[in-house]
Amino acid sequence: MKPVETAERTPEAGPEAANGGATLGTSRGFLRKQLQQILAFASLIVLVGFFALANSNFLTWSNMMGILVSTAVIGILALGTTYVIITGGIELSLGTGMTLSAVMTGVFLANLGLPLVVGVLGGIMVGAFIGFVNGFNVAILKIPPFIATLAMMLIAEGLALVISGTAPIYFTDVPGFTSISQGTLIPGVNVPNAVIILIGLTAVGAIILNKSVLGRYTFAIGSNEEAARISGINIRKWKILVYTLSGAFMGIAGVVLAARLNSAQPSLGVGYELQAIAAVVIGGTSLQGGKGSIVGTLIGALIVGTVTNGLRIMSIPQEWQTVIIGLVILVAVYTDILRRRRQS
Amino acid sequence: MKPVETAERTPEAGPEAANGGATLGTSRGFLRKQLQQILAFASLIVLVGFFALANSNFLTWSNMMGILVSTAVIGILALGTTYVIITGGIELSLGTGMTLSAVMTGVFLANLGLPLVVGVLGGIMVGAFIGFVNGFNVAILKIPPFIATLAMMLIAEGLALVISGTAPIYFTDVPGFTSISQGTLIPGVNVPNAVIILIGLTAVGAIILNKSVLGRYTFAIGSNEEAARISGINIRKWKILVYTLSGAFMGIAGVVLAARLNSAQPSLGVGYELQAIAAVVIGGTSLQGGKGSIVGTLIGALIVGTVTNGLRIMSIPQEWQTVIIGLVILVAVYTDILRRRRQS
Amino acid sequence: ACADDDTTASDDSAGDGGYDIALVSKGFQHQFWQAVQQGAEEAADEFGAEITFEGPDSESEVAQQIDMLQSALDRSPDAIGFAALDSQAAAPLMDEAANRDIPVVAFDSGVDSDVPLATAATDNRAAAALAAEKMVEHIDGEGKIALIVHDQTSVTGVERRDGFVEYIEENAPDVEIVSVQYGGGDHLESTNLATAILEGNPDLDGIYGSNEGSAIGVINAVEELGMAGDLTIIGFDSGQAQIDAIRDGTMTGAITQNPIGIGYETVKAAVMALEGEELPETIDTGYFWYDSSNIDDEEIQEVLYE
Amino acid sequence: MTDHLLEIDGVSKGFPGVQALSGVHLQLDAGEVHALVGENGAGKSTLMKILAGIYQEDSGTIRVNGRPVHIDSPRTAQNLGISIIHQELSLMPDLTIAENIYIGRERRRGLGFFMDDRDLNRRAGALFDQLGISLDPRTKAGDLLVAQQQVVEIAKAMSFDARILIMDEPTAALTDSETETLFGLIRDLRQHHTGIIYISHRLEELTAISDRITVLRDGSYIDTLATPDTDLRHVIALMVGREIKGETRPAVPRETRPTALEVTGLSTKSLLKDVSFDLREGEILGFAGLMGAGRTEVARAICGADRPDHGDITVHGQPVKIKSPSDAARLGIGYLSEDRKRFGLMLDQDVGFNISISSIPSYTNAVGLVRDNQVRQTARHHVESLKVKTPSIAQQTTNLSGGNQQKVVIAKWLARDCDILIFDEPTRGIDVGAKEEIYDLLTTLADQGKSIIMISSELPEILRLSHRIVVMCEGRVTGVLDNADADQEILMDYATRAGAHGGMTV
Ligand SMILES: Nc1ncnc2c1ncn2[C@@H]1O[C@H](COP(=O)(O)OP(=O)(O)OP(=O)(O)O)[C@@H](O)[C@H]1O
Ligand SMILES: Nc1ncnc2c1ncn2[C@@H]1O[C@H](COP(=O)(O)OP(=O)(O)OP(=O)(O)O)[C@@H](O)[C@H]1O
Ligand SMILES: [Mg+2]
Ligand SMILES: [Mg+2]
Repeated sequence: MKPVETAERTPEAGPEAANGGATLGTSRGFLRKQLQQILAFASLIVLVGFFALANSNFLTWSNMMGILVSTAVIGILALGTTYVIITGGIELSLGTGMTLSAVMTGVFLANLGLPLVVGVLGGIMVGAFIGFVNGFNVAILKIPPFIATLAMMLIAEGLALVISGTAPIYFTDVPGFTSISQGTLIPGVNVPNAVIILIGLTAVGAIILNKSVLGRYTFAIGSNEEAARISGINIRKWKILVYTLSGAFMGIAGVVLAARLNSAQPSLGVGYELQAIAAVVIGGTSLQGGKGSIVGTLIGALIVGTVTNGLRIMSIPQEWQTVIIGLVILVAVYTDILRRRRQS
Repeated sequence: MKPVETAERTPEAGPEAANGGATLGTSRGFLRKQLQQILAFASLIVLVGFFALANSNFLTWSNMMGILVSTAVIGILALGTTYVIITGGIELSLGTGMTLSAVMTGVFLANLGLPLVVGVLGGIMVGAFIGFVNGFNVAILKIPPFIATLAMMLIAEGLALVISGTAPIYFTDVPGFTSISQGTLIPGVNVPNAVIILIGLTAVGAIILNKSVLGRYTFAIGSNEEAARISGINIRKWKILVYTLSGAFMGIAGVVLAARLNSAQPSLGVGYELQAIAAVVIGGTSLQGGKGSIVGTLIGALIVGTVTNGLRIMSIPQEWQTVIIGLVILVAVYTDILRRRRQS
Repeated sequence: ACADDDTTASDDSAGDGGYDIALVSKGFQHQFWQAVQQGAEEAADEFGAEITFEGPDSESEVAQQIDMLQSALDRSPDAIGFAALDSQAAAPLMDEAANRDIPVVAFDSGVDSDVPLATAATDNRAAAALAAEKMVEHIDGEGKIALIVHDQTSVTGVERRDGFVEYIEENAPDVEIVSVQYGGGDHLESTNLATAILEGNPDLDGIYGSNEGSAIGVINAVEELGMAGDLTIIGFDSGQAQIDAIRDGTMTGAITQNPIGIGYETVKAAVMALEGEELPETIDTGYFWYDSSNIDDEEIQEVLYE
Repeated sequence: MTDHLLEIDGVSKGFPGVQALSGVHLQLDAGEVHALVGENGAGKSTLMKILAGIYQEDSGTIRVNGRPVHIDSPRTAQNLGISIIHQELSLMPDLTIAENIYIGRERRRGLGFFMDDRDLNRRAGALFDQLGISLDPRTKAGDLLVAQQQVVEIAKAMSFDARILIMDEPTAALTDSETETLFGLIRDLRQHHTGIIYISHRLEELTAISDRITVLRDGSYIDTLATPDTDLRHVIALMVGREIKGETRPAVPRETRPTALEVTGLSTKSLLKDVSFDLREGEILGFAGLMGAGRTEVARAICGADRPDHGDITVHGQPVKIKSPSDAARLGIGYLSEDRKRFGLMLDQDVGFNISISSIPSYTNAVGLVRDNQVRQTARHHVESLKVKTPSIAQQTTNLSGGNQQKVVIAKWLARDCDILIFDEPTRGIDVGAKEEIYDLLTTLADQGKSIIMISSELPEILRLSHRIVVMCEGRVTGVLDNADADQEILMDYATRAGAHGGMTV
């Protein structure tokens, strides 16, 4: 028997390569795997093709950027919560937690007049702190994630209203703030910063998930928490870290949203959690935990963003838009299931 | 060791007795177990006591009925979906599916002028059919429950608007319809029918869950679906039945809602699914599947209903109400966790 | 920002006869917005234009509305009608429309920007003050009242609350507002809210509901508690249920805007702008008090919707 | 005398309703293999879990090298040089083999933030080479068979270079050749002064490998014996408190009986090639073969758990199409899986629930409600007759010892009353006494006319019970033998006709 030989054969090509589990890989293998995942979602490409044929205004640079910008906030929320979902948890305070982060950013910048960088970091830290509290409640107090984050959803919703005095906070007097979302970093190329942030966070998020210690333990906990514990992993610490990381993403989403709207809207955000979780699950991450991918999440968010935009551009009556989005989600996921089944 | 002797001792008193797993029980044991569960939720009693002291108008018969009536719709949705959640699934189309059932009831009764009983049964059947489609998508097409029911949520939302022509359907010309919710069956005693329906469905639901084959299989599937399959249980059939049953409850909720509002409001319902699932989970049913109880669900719904009502009666500013409800949920569930931990 | 991409945009669709006008409203599922849409369609038929009509799921969905406006711009319509949930949030897109020479008409409430050529709106504050005046009149200038408002942060919610509250504070010292709560315009939620308020304050003299869903919630609660006729109920907007309640005396009366008129005037203004005509800065579409005494007047019947 | 490597003194541990351990003693010296035996539920795993930091003792002291220690977490145990192969497989299915083995001990790069996966795979590869394991470290643990998972668990425990190595039934899922390899490893470790606690229900292994034997009964310490001076029958007597009768072989062949089940040309793309055999009424048909030979796959295909690509099945002469286990159950075919955790038990439900779940429709009354009294009666009956050690039938199955869990799964199929029973490794993890009971049970069932397929990796067991024996190798049937013509050598010969793969090599 030649164990070494078999081990060397086709390092990346197992059935896992496409199903988003944690696999080991070289840097090249890592990139290839992420690309494969993008291609895997044929549905997205089919959708783009369909809308491009149906309406000539769809496939313009401006509209493509529009889709990406309008996906940015939900997308960033979804990226962060992918970790939580891979541990087998759930995050319902995404929407209102984001709002609270946005409101606090407004307090720091517009009310207290702190420097831009400080205020923005402050807003992100508020998000991370909300995540930390969720993590504490889940990991230490052992409150089921659904309950812990549902309670936080309500608490954050109320606090955002209380702190803002139930009125939007405007950033009109904060120079440069809106360009966080609307400006463009790369001169000459017309890509709004919100899009750059979304893509950048996807890259960072994928690296953390696939290459870092945190990412590995995220999969381990979601796969078999008890086994991870008896292997000597400090479950509490890592779970809190995962929720905190997700919270930081939530904080970033809050800042991007506020910069886009040039205001912190205190009653926005309820319902965003479901959209974000939907993006994660459409992207192939399992709510049972243990399986998932960041690039998949981005694609999940883009599928929903593309259909929504395409139907609007085609001027389909709004009540039918809803029905069609539902059907597209069903078909996209089912196609993906069929593809995987055929592969194995 | 004398296994036989020990086996005879305290058949019901294991640590499970209170935690809502499926246990075997005599009829007396069954009742006792349900009662124990009610008592278990000390938090509800504490809450009622607190509000009674805080506001003299709280503990009136009329307000108690008010709480029950306002809990009825969410409560009925939650009862039905308890089964789905025990199988390890989830049901996001609860809110809009209920709306579609209500709209179809309106079509049957107000537009087509069918007899009351036929229209009401028709509405319930529409709910059951929505559940059936969900069950089919989950059990046969193997679409994850989150996705299958999320898609259905959107489809039902759109269809309710399309079918109703985005206008409410009024039952003004349907004699007797509103009394389904607002009338009272028991002469002399002032208990609205909505409350009787809620309590009745709780009883029926608890018996189905604890004493029927369907209930037993519901637990089996949620505990270990693969083992249940190998044990010769026809998973597909029973899963479809569970979703259909949940759908029928959804249909009933739609009828009760329409009777209460004397109209089918096509744009209502989004967000109800989260409230209903929250009631289920607060009531001690695990989203991992395999554990749960119907009476717990009722109590979960009542906890939320009581706090909401109590805070409103006390005229607490609404933004603080939200924060407080969040905290109460956290504390209620944490207390319950502590109590169970101490018990074992 | 995208001015250079699309300079010829507005010429595209004029060829097939009508103008393409995109209306982005604050909602679409509620009767009020359906009536606005109806008015807009009437005008579209009259002037030979094509319209699209969209609105977010609720009045707090500022971001969703911005996305809708963005998509509408990307479709390159000839003109845009816009009912801003938040003027500031929409400012960049207003500028983009201006850069691309797409005329904008504001409707329902003003847009805080100099881009819109005209505004077809109701003065919500004044309308709410009229509701308060009627409330004071019907409870004889003293007593306890409560408000069920449809939204805590949106422009219409805030204006219809503040217009009402300010009138009471200034003109009716003996009227006490015991509770202001928000039901999101959701019929069931508003019903439950109103029930709890009535249970907590059995001596209440009047309730004001700030939109259709809120007002219907109050009616439902009063009927369930068997208190119909015991207190003054003032509503807002119309719809079958409010009309019925006014006819049978459960509801004292309500303020109605002229939603059909709002929609009609918006499209008409857009067409006029495209034809190069001068527009008045504001087109006041008006509001009316109606109760059992005048509900069948022709003037009122014209602005009610079922 | 120097300090013992490990000394357990008067350790007790209770669970709700169960005193799992009371005042247990055990000493382990460096370079010693110390066997720990006892019936199912005697407390062996509990004691080991205390050493591994999973449970904490209620009272008593544990000393390592003479120093009293308090093992409060798995990490502490690792730091003390204690490593364990768990009885219940505890891998993370979504992680690869290498990730599982080195979880928590990954070499890091980039400020300790990133994993060095290349290094991880290299180390795992080297470890596997050293242990003679032919598995790809990049395979997902969830894709492995039970036996392969067991091999990974062994590799994981070995990778610690522990001074104290605990093996809780490491061979339960292994065939003889793999067991031999493991023994080779154990002898190596003994050379290197590692102390090993070895738990097994295969008592003949004890003579082969252990230096001393400690017996537990009902959570109490009974005795410690030096292996060379000990007769196994004495050990058994200490364990179960009575004598166990010796081996027999079935007398009457069943060839004249009608055929209960006939399988022809069963094939799957992955493994099976043209598998054909028949099963007579009242017959016990043994299935022998090495790990991965395809016996489980045959069983799963017959009971509808997997779909074969080709093949015909007739039941009592009728051609049937079995698309799912519920079809099989309706035809009176029951399948007891080799992997009780995944395919056998609903761990968070109680014992009564598990026993009755396959047969629940037969306990309903006129309105379709379950008659719980009857359910309980049946459950108690089986708990008694199989001597399942549980405080009550309301105990959660997850709290039962491994062997008792296995008995619950057996009880489930007995309650269902099937004509054709397929038992895949039915005695895995079951103690000698209970094994005898299960052998008696199988024989009785066969005498009553039930037809039984018994898949087992223990040849003595196959030889003792089967009327006929099917031997498989690499997905093919290489021989069908009458019991009278078979012995261990002949069976091994048939079982290796095409060369084994996928496990530890000899
Ligand atoms: N977590 C637990 N909760 C309750 N009881 C438990 C728990 N773990 C073990 N037990 C009980 O403790 C006793 C000893 O179990 P243990 O697993 O140590 O037995 P064992 O000797 O390893 O048996 P086997 O040979 O079957 O593996 C059993 O009666 C078992 O039911
Ligand atoms: N539950 C399963 N899931 C996936 N594949 C399986 C499963 N069971 C068996 N197989 C496949 O069947 C092949 C043969 O394994 P099988 O378990 O049938 O052999 P066996 O003779 O029963 O050996 P043993 O049970 O001793 O491991 C494996 O290589 C595997 O590919
Ligand atoms: Mg054990
Ligand atoms: Mg096998």
